[in-house]
Order: sequence, then structure tokens, then C-alpha cells
Amino acid sequence: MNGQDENIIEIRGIEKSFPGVKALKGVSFGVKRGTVHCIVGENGAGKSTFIKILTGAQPATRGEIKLGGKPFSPHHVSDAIHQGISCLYQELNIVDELTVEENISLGQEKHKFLFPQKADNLEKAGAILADFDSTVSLGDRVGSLSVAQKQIVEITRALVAECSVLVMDEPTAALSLGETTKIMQVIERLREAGMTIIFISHKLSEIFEIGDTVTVLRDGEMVGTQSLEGMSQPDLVRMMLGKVVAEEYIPSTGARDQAVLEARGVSTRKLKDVNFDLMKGEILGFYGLLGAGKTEVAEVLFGHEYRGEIKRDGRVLRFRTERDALRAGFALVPEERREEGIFGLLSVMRNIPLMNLKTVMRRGLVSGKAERDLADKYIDLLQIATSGRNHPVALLSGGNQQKVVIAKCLNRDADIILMDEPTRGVDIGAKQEIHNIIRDLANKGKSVIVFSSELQEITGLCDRMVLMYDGMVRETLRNGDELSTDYILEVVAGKEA
Amino acid sequence: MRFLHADPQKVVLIGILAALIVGLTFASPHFLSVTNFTNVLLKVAVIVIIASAANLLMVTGNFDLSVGSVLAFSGILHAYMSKHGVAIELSILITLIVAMGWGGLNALTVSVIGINPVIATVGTLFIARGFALLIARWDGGANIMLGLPRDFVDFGRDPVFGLIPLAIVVMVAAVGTFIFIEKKTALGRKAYAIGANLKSAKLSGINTVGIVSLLYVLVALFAGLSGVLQTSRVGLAAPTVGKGLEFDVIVAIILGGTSMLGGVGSTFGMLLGALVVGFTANGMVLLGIPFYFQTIAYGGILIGTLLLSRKFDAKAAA
Amino acid sequence: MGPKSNPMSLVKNQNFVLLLIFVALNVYFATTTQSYFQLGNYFNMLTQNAALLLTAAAATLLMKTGNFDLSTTANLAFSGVLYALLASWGLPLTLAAVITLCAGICFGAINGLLVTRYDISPFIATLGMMCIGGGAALLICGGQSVRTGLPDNFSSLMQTDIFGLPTPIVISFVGITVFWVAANYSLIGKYAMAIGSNKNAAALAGINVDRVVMGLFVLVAIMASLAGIMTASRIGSGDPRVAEFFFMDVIVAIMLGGTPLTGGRGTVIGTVIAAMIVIVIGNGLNMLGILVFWQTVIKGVILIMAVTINEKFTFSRLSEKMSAPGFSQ
Amino acid sequence: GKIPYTLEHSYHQSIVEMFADHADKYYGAKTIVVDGQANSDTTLSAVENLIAQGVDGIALHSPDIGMTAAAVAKAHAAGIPITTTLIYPETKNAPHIAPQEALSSHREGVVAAEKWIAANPDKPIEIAILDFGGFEQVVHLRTGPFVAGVKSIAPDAKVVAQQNGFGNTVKSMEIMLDILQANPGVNIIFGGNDDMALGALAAAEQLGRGKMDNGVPLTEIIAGVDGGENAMIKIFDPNSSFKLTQGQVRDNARAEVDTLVAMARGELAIDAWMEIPTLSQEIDYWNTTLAGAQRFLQENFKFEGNLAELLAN
Ligand SMILES: Nc1ncnc2c1ncn2[C@@H]1O[C@H](COP(=O)(O)OP(=O)(O)OP(=O)(O)O)[C@@H](O)[C@H]1O
Ligand SMILES: Nc1ncnc2c1ncn2[C@@H]1O[C@H](COP(=O)(O)OP(=O)(O)OP(=O)(O)O)[C@@H](O)[C@H]1O
Ligand SMILES: [Mg+2]
Ligand SMILES: [Mg+2]
Repeated sequence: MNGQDENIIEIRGIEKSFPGVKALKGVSFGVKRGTVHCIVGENGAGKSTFIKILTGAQPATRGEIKLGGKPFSPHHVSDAIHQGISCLYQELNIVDELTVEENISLGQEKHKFLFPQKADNLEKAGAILADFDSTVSLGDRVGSLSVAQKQIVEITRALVAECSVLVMDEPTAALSLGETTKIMQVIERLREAGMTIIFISHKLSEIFEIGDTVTVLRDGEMVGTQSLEGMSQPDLVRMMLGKVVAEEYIPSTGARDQAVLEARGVSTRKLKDVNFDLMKGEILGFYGLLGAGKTEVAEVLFGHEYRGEIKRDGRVLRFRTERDALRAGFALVPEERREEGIFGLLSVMRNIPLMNLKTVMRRGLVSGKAERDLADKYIDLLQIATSGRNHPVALLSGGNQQKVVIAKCLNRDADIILMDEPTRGVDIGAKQEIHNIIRDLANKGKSVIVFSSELQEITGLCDRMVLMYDGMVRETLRNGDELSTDYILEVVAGKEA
Repeated sequence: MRFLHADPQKVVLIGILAALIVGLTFASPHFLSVTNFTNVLLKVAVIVIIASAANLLMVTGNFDLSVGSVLAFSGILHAYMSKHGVAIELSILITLIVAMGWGGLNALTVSVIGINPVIATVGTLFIARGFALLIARWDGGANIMLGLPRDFVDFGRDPVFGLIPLAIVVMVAAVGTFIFIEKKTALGRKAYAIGANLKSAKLSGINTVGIVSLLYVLVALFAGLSGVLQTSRVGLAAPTVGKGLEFDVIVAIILGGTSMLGGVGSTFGMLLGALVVGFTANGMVLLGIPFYFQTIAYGGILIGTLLLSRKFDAKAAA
Repeated sequence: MGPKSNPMSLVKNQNFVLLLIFVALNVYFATTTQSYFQLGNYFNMLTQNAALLLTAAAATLLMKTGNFDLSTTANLAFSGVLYALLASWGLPLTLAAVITLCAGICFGAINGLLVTRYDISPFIATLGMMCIGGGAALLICGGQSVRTGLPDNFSSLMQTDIFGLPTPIVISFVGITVFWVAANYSLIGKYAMAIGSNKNAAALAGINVDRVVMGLFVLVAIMASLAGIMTASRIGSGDPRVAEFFFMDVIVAIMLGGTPLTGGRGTVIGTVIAAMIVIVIGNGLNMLGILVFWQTVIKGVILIMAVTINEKFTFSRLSEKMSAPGFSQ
Repeated sequence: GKIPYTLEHSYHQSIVEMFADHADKYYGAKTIVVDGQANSDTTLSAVENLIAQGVDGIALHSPDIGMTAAAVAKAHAAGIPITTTLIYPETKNAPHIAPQEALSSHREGVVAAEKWIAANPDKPIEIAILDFGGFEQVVHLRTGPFVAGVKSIAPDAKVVAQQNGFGNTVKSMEIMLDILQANPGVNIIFGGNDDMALGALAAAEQLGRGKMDNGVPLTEIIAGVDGGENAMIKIFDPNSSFKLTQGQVRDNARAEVDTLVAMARGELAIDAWMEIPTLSQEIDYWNTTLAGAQRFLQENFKFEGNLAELLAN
């Protein structure tokens, strides 16, 4: 077989309609064997939908797929698996009640009369897992892991499967730099071993680092498929959005001289003596590797138990529940959007006001008009791609669900806004919009804390950044010209300051 | 078409209801009359009154299996007090307060302590039923009827404005109230949020424990009220009434499109569900269909309704 | 399958609490009544409830997927009547049993089809089947129990011994063991757990969710049907009105045993111990000669207390675990 | 040991009391009550539990004929005397206390028909029946003879509706409303027990019926079975249409106890088939005196009030 020239997958005129939405409007391209084929596009462009069709999770409305030259129309996920297509879906698809090992083998066990046989790829799985995160072991119950760790388990599952095509839908969204780098290395190795990889990400740097070819989707339509060689990042962005965006740090304009929040010696099981201040009108960033304790800080500020002292405007805070925190003027964009953020069954319009129902109440009653106006305002402001404000949030694309969560939080109009991974899974255009909104908030005198595993987000957005390692604050830096990315990476990787 | 897309289940229910009414009008000369419709409404009144509160409770993802027992208990308690010289109004008031106490017990176990609603409310079901039987026994019999004052019965039988039976008025009021709560109040919005995602609701600052507790208390209150109405109307309080009522209530609610897991549903749908069940039962008795066939037909209607609405769903999607 | 350290120890601990409650009740009744703590009485309890234990053990697997079956009552009654009817026509008992089980399977097949294929909530689907089946049971026997023309050995299934143990106890014991093994060591248990915990994930992992759920509905139906045969031979006739609240007992046992309505968790052992708790309460209170109405009240109180202790205990377990290994480093 | 059918009905509560009283007073025997909860397998379990407790005799009121044989066999295997009542097994191997309900049901039918025809000769008789959903002993002892009784007077009387009233007042009321809606011509109603008869009366009253003019039937005649005080008060109210019932408690309870003791003392073989008839007294407004009813209530339901007084207010 002369790998490089042959198309292992051939896609012709794929269309997909949902009630009221046409998610894919005729997508056609070919994927060459042994390459890394990237798919990019804005939120709601149809990337995940395409992946689901390719892997049999959803049927296509029209169009055909050829796999290795033969027509291929999977009715069920297992059809694709048997044909050697292994997939890592965008949303976490992992069973909390089972152990890591059981999750990895789920659905693919070798068995005799339904009694599972000892899996032969256990060692491989263990090795992959250890390579990413040594604290996760095969016997752990998945429910007790953090989001990022769960993501790693899923990646491991996709990697150990014996397959010829590996599909990955935003595998790195939940990961920090270290793990992302490792994934890149693994993909590189797999490509060398002749595997074909379909890769989706909103982080364009990754696309350029690893990709051979890129297909761009916009609003369900094909924009084009091109080789990445010789292409520049602005070219790609232009292809995606029709315009160029550049992101650079713009200091917020507030005075930033008055501390609204002081944390002193905050400790929990995970955190060790965390100290920091938050100024009025400031955007403070928390950065650290997977499991460094960022989310834990957010949780402490939002009503979890801790030892130590947190002062708000000089007064010591003690709250026992989330509601106390909200009342004290905090608001949170949680990390796990599907489990903690959205109300999937409810419409966009119903979701947005839920953190602050007063905004849609007139004379003590919910006003339909106020509700509609509010929804329209945020749909417009955040460019939420939805077929209407009555669309259930569960049916939106991942990035757009995230925007709904942000809208809900913004509507709270809190003074201190905690955002845990606010732009996870959001496309660059919208990310920029969200960043602008955050800057706006700061300029209006609100204080924002951004917890992010994405260095660019921290350096591009935050006025100051708190670097965490293993539950401790290692260093607090002021943003500005002399900032060195390498230095930051060294600190969060555990080098003594 | 737009409407179909909006909620096929309700459309199917309305369709079935219309078909039932038309069919029965032809099949039985006695069907289409004010008395008969009043009968049907009276029959579903108890179910609908309780279900209007229980519907919102189920929207939060919880449910209450103790309603039948609380109804029986309240009826007996009211009769016992009236018989032993407590003024009717006072007796009703006390009964309703005690009924809310049962709701409070459910709220405590399910919502505050956080144990499984099935077990918790089955526990309450046993306890309330046991006490209902015991009260009757303490009174010296298996049920209470002798010695009830005249106005005990009058309360349940005298029509409001000399026209409409009280139970029907209460039913309309209950449905109206909950449609209002569902559409227009923060309570309604929050209930849906809790059912759609409990964790998100907590993080959004919704008092999940408080709201679920409140709904449990309301459901019990309505069950108590139904108990009072029912005993007054019949003129006899039996501790055995309302067995299986919890199922009738849940059937009406689920038939109306509310999900057992919460997050979706409507009071109006529940009303339609209850009416379909009520007219089916009425029609079968009117036509003199023997008991065995009635149960079979009842099962058939339940499954058939949902099958039909799934079919419409699929059509609307295509 | 390797040692499943974490979840198992957790679950074991939860069952341990149930076991403690069970033992405590036994000690109490044994000390307060004379006739309770006797082998004969335990045989009685187990024989009387063999059908319940068997069905509940099987239904635990179904409940783990987040589904449940209310039609067991009707299936039990229908199967009992059919079995007696066939036997009264002179069919050999084995053949009658086989035919009955085949008919019983229909309940499961229809339930499963309605739930998986037509996406109807298990509550309505199985409640509908409960009505239809209950009506059918009354219909095929004209409302009168089937008792004439039954062969002499009709009742022997429930009245003989195997190795000194009453046959029904042996049957339920074997059944429970099979389901316990299926739940803990076979893929069925794992898949059921996965489906209940995260249906999407299970489907995307390539598990044929519909087939598993369907299979489990059928399994429960077979057990309910077998329960019907056992009950018929116990009471010596096919009675269409038997065991009206059977489904309630089954569901209460499963839930008290730690399986939530939404599935994803649960153990067969938990269900069995929970069922035994309920059984022992009923028997012991009868032995104490307590008025049945007070029994009802006490049963409710014990139920609430048992599940409260159980769940609270589990919670503290969980948080303990979170603090323990691999977390601080 | 005494196993009542279900303690949720007043009839069975009373019979248990009478039974215990009699056993205690005459024989110094203790009674253990285990409720059969109207269910075959619970009842069988109750028998087994009593056997396990080593009682000296079991009085069984079984809900089903088939199961009764198994229960009797179990008791006999343990050497414990057992009696049956209302229902006896086809094996016929234990003494049976047989209340003569069929006779009284028939008589109820006769009286009802006579009274109706006398008052409304122009209105043909239409009967509505509420039963327990097809229990066969109810057919044999109650509904069947009642209808026969009516037909013996009015051969062209028709049963126009027969439905399950679940033995429950509220359910019966709802169903009777529908029945009367479909069959406005119904003029004789038979309830398989008093609770159902009372439900039928409540339904009739809601429709503006249920009345009599000083004992002269206007709208319909309602008959029941059991004879508790709730029923009695209606029966002797000259303006209510519930007018007939029947019952026995004391004699049945005593017969059960006496028979069991006789067997326990060896005076009677435990597997001897015999029917011990007990009278189920027919009571109606026209033929029973108030004093008679008062005595009936006192004897059978430990009634402590005064019927005449209760009627007066
Ligand atoms: N089951 C569904 N029902 C209705 N609409 C759907 C459904 N699934 C997806 N959609 C719609 O299809 C469109 C494409 O969604 P898709 O998830 O494929 O986007 P995406 O490119 O993966 O976006 P993101 O980058 O945000 O993940 C969106 O508008 C979404 O609302
Ligand atoms: N090793 C672990 N074992 C179990 N639970 C963990 C572990 N690490 C983190 N968690 C849980 O996950 C949550 C998030 O963890 P943490 O704050 O440590 O992560 P983070 O710094 O936000 O990094 P990331 O979100 O990338 O994992 C915590 O609340 C904690 O309960
Ligand atoms: Mg996507
Ligand atoms: Mg985090």
C-alpha cells in the first residue's frame, strides 16, 4: 500500500437536518491514509455532528461515506468500531460508577459467554495513563477524578483501541499545556505508525503543530480543504471567520488600587496556604497544570469548606452554601458545563435568567416580554448560534452551551465573577468576544477571576496572574512587557521560584 | 404544523379526548349530558387537585406516593373531630394543618435528609394509612359515619352559587393556580430548573431544598383537602379509601407529558391526561363493559396514547 | 476481571449497614418472642418469599439500567393461572411450566419493546401491561381460581425438599447466586451499571443499549413468571388475585437495598438483605401479636429509618474516601 | 389462631373481637390474630405462621377455594385442627362453619321486589349490582340468590348493570353514579356488602334520588350485606332508600371457637367433614322491629348506642 496518496475515507455530500436546524449542508472531502486531518470551524459549524455521523452515533439525512473504497453506512457505534474507527467525542462520555479500567474496556471486552476475559491491552493502557498522569491508577473509580483526569481516561480509551482511524473531537479542551504536549507526541507517533487521525480543536496552534490537512466548516457548509503546509494562522482564521482576529493584552482601565477580596492562609485537603488579593476592576488569572488546585480555589470562593481567612472589603466571609456566596456578590461559571452549568432540557430563554430571576420579573411576576428581550440581548451579545430562543440548550453545540452558561452568569450582575475555564470549547471568534466582555466588566469596576489551563488566555486577558503548583501559590505576576512564557511554564511545572 | 411540533403529546391527548367524547356520544344516549359531565369531573376532581401540585413536584424530579394515605387519614381525622364536637371549620383547619405535617415529613426525609423519594414516601404511606385505620378503630369501628353532624355532609354537597359542586370549583382553582405558578412565578421557573439539573440549580443559587420541601407540603395539603371534600361528599369516612390513588395521580401526570426525571411537563397536560382516564372509565361503565375488560382497556389506553404521540413526534421531526 | 477495590468496598460497606439492621431486628424478635428464632420459622419466611427474593434479585439488574417493571404482579398472577389451567387440562407439569414461561416472556418482550423501541416511560409501559395482564389473568379463568382437575403432584414443587432444604428455598438461592454472579462478574452487570450511570456514554462506547435493556426486561419477566408458577403450586391453585402488591415489595426491596430509580448503582446482595429486612419485620411483628394497623405504622417507620441510616452512612463513607488515597499527593 | 379475611372491614373487626371474647370467656383460651389481607398467599402465610407458633386451632376465613385446600392440608400435617367459613375446600376434610347467607340473600330479593312492585306496579324492575369483581362465593351466597329472589316475584326483572365496587364506599359511589347515568331506570340495587350499598346510596342521593316516603319506595330500593350500625341507621330511616341487609357475627365466631375446641379436646375428628350452619339474619325496614335491630347490633357488633335515639336526631 502506498499510504500517502490513497483516501481512506471519502465523504460525499453529507447533509444532516434536525427539527428546525440544518446542521450540515453538503459536506464533501477526502481523508488521506496516514495523515492528521484537522477540522476547524466556529461553534455550531457542524464539526461534532459530522463526527457523530462518521462514527454511527447519528444517521445522516443524505450523502454517502466510503471507507477504504467501500461504501460505509454505520447504524450503530459498534459498526464503526468494528471497521476500525475509534472515536473520542466532545462531551465527556464516561461512566462515573465504574473504575478506570472498566471504562477503558467498556463495550470492547473480549468475553466468553459474557464473562470478560483478562484484557491483553491492560499494560498498554496503564503505560499510557501513567505517561499522562501518574496519580490516576486503573483501579480508581472514575467518579472521584477531576474533569481533566476523566478526559485523560477517555483519551487512553481511544488510544488503546486497535483501530486504523482515530477521531478526536476537542481532546485538549480540558487539558493544560503539559498534557496537550503529550497528546501531540502520541499523535505524532501514531501517524508514523500509519494511523489516520481526524482532529478537531479550537486551539489553532495545535492544528499547525500537528495537522497535515485542514477542512474548514462554516455554518454547516464546506469552506474548503487545504494542505496546512505553507498556510499561516491568519489565513486559516480568515477562512474560518471571514476576518482576522488578533489577541493582545490590553490592560484594563480601572484604578485597581482597592482590594475587594483578600485570601490569607486558605487551606483545604488540596490547597496549602493560599494567599492572594483581588483588586476592584481587575482581571486576576489563576494558572497551573492539571490538578494544581485552580478549581478548588474557585470552589472555596463559592461556598466550600476551608481553613484560613477570606475577607471581602475588609470583612471576614463565612459562607456555608453557594447561596451565601451569591448573596455576598459572587457569581461562578463552573468548570463542568453539562453537569453544573446548563439546564439542558430548558430553552435558551429559560436558562439565561435563572441566576437572577429578578431581571425578568415585573411586579412580582415573570414577564414573557422581559424574558424574551433578555434572551435576545445575550444571544446577540455573545453570538449564540441557536435556531431560536426556545431551542433546548442540550441541543446546542458545545461551545454555544458554554456561551449560555456565561450569559447566565453575566446576568447575575455580581461584583466578583469567578470563571472556571470560561472559554473551554469556544471558537476563537467568540472567545475574543467573551474576552472583550470580561474586559468591559473590569472596566466597569467589577472584579473577575479567570481560572484557565490555557496560557494564552491568561497572558492575553489578565492584569495579574497567580501561578499554582500542587495546591500552592508559587508566584503572582503582573502582566506586561517583560512577561516570559518560558518562565511561567517552569514555575507551574514545579521549579522552585 | 407549528403547533404539532410544539407538543405532540398534548395534541394526541386532545385528539383522543375528542374521539372519546364523539364516540361515546354515539355509543351511549346517556353520555352527553350535564349530569354525566359533572360526574366525570367529580370523579377526576380528587386526582386533578392533588396532581396539580404533584405535577410541579414531579417537574422537580421528585414524587409522592403517600397521597392516597394522607387523603384517607385526613378524611378520617376530619370526621373524627367533627363527630366529637369540633366545629366543622375548625376541624377542617386542623385537618389541613396536620396534612401539611405529613408533607413536612416527606420534605424532611426526601429533601432535607436526601433519601430516595420512593422509599421515603412509601414509608409515609404506611404510617399515615396505619394511623387512619387506627383512628377509625379508636372511634369504635372500621369507618366513621354515625353521629356526623348535618353540616359535615352539607359542606361537601352544597353546590357553590347553587350551581357547581365544591369539588369542581376547587379543582378549577387548583389547576388555575398551578398554571399560573408554572407560567408566571419564580417558583415555577425554579422548579423546572431543579428538575432539569439539580447541581446547576444549586450553583445558580436556587434554594432547592426549600422549593422541593414547599412542594411536598403543598401536595400533602391538597391531598388533605381532597380527603375533606371526599368524606363530606360521601358522608362517610373510611380509612381504606384512596388505595392506589398515587398511581392514578402519577398516571395523569405522566400521560400529560411530565417526565419522571423532571424538567419537563405542564399542568394543562396533566389535566388532559386525567380527563382521558376519567372519560375512559366513565364510558366503559356507561357501556356496561365487564370489569376485566375495563382493566385491559385501561392499560391499552395508557400505552396507546403514548404510542400515538411518539408517532406524531417522529412525524413532526421528519 | 481484576480486583474492583474501590467501588466494591464502598458498596460492601453499605450492605454491611443493612446487614446490621437485619441482625438487630432478628436479635430483637428472637428475644421478645418464643416462636421466632426457630429453623422452622426461617424456612417458613424463606419459602413464603422465595418468589419475591428471586424476582427482586433479577429486577435489581433491570433497575440498575434505570428501568423498572410494575407488571410483575400481573405476570405472576397470569402465569399462575395459566400454569394451573394447563395442568388441569392434563398437560405434564414440566410442559405446562415451559409453556407458561414462554407466555410470561411476552410481558418482558412487550415491556422492553415499548421502552426501547418506542421510548415510552417504563412507568406507563409496565403499568399498562400490569392492567392488561391482570385483566387477562381474570379473563382466562373467568374470575375463578383454577383448582379442579389438577394432578396430585401439582403442589410438590413447593413442598418437597432437596438435601433437607425446601425446594423453593433452593430455587431462590440458586437464582440469587446466578444473578449475583451475573451482576458482579459478567458483562451484563457492568453494562447495566454503565447504562444507568450514563446512557450516552454506554451507547457511544458501542454497547447496544436497547438490546441489554430488552434482555433484562425479559429476564425479569421470566422470573416473575416462575414466581407465578411457584406461587400457584404453593397455594395449590391458580388464583388470579394473588400477590396484589408484589411489584411494590419488589421495588421497595431493591430501593432499600441501595439501587436508585435512576439506576447506575446497586447490588443484588443489598436487594436480598433489604427484602429479608422487610420480610422479617412482617413476620416478627405478627409473632409479637401486634395489631396489623400498628404493624403498618411500624413498617413505615422502620423503612424510613433504615434507608436514612443507610444513606447517611454511605455519605460519610464517600467523603472519607475522597480524603484518603492519591488525593493529597 | 384466627385469620380474618381482612381487618379493614368492620364485619371482620367485629368477628375477631367476638371470637376472642368467646374463646376467653368459655374456654380461657388466648387468641392470636393474623390478618389475611384479602389475599391468597398472605392468608396461606398466616396459616403457616400460626402453625409455627404452635397454636391449638386455626379458624380460617379464606379468600379463595383453591388455596383453602392447601391451608387445611398444612394444618392437618402439623396435627392442628382448622375450621373454614364461607368458603370450604373441595377436599371437604375439615369442619365448615356455614352462615346461611344464600337464604337471606334470597329473602332480601323477595322483600325488595315485593315492596317495589306494591309501590310502583307500572315500573318494571331493573337491578344493578355492585360486587367484588367476580369472587365466586359472593356469586353463590349473595348476588346469585338475591337476583333469584327478585325474579321469584318478578320473573321479568333484569340485571342491567353489574360492576366491581371494590367493597369500598367511595369507589362504589363513583361507579354507581355512572351506572345510574347509563341506566336511569334502575330501581333495585344490591351491594355485595354494606359499604358498597352505602356508596350506592350516596350516589343516588347526589342525583336527587335515594328517597322513600315513609317506607314507600319512590326512586329505588337498596340492599346490602353485613348489618353494621352505619347501615342500620339508614335502613331504619323511613326516608332513605337503603332498606335491607343481613348479617351474622356472634354465632359464626362462637361456632368457630366451639368447633375448634371440640377438635382440640378430641371430641371431634379434625378431618371430619361437616357443615355447621349459622343463621345470617335478614333485616329490613318493613319486617324487623327497631328493638330487634338494636339487639342484633348489640349482639353482633358490641353496639353501645341507642338506635332509636340516633335515629331521632
Ligand atoms: N440533536 C440535535 N438536535 C437539534 N439540533 C442539534 C442537535 N445536535 C446539534 N444540533 C445543532 O447542530 C448545529 C451543529 O452542532 P455541532 O455540535 O456539530 O457544532 P460544532 O461545530 O461541534 O460546535 P462546537 O465547536 O461548539 O462544538 C448546532 O447549531 C446545533 O445547535
Ligand atoms: N487526584 C484527584 N483525585 C480525586 N479528585 C480530584 C483529584 N484532583 C482533583 N480532583 C477534584 O477535581 C476538582 C478540580 O481539581 P483541581 O482544583 O485540583 O484542578 P484544577 O487545578 O482546576 O485543574 P483541572 O481542572 O485542569 O484538573 C477538585 O474539586 C477535586 O475535588
Ligand atoms: Mg462540537
Ligand atoms: Mg479546573
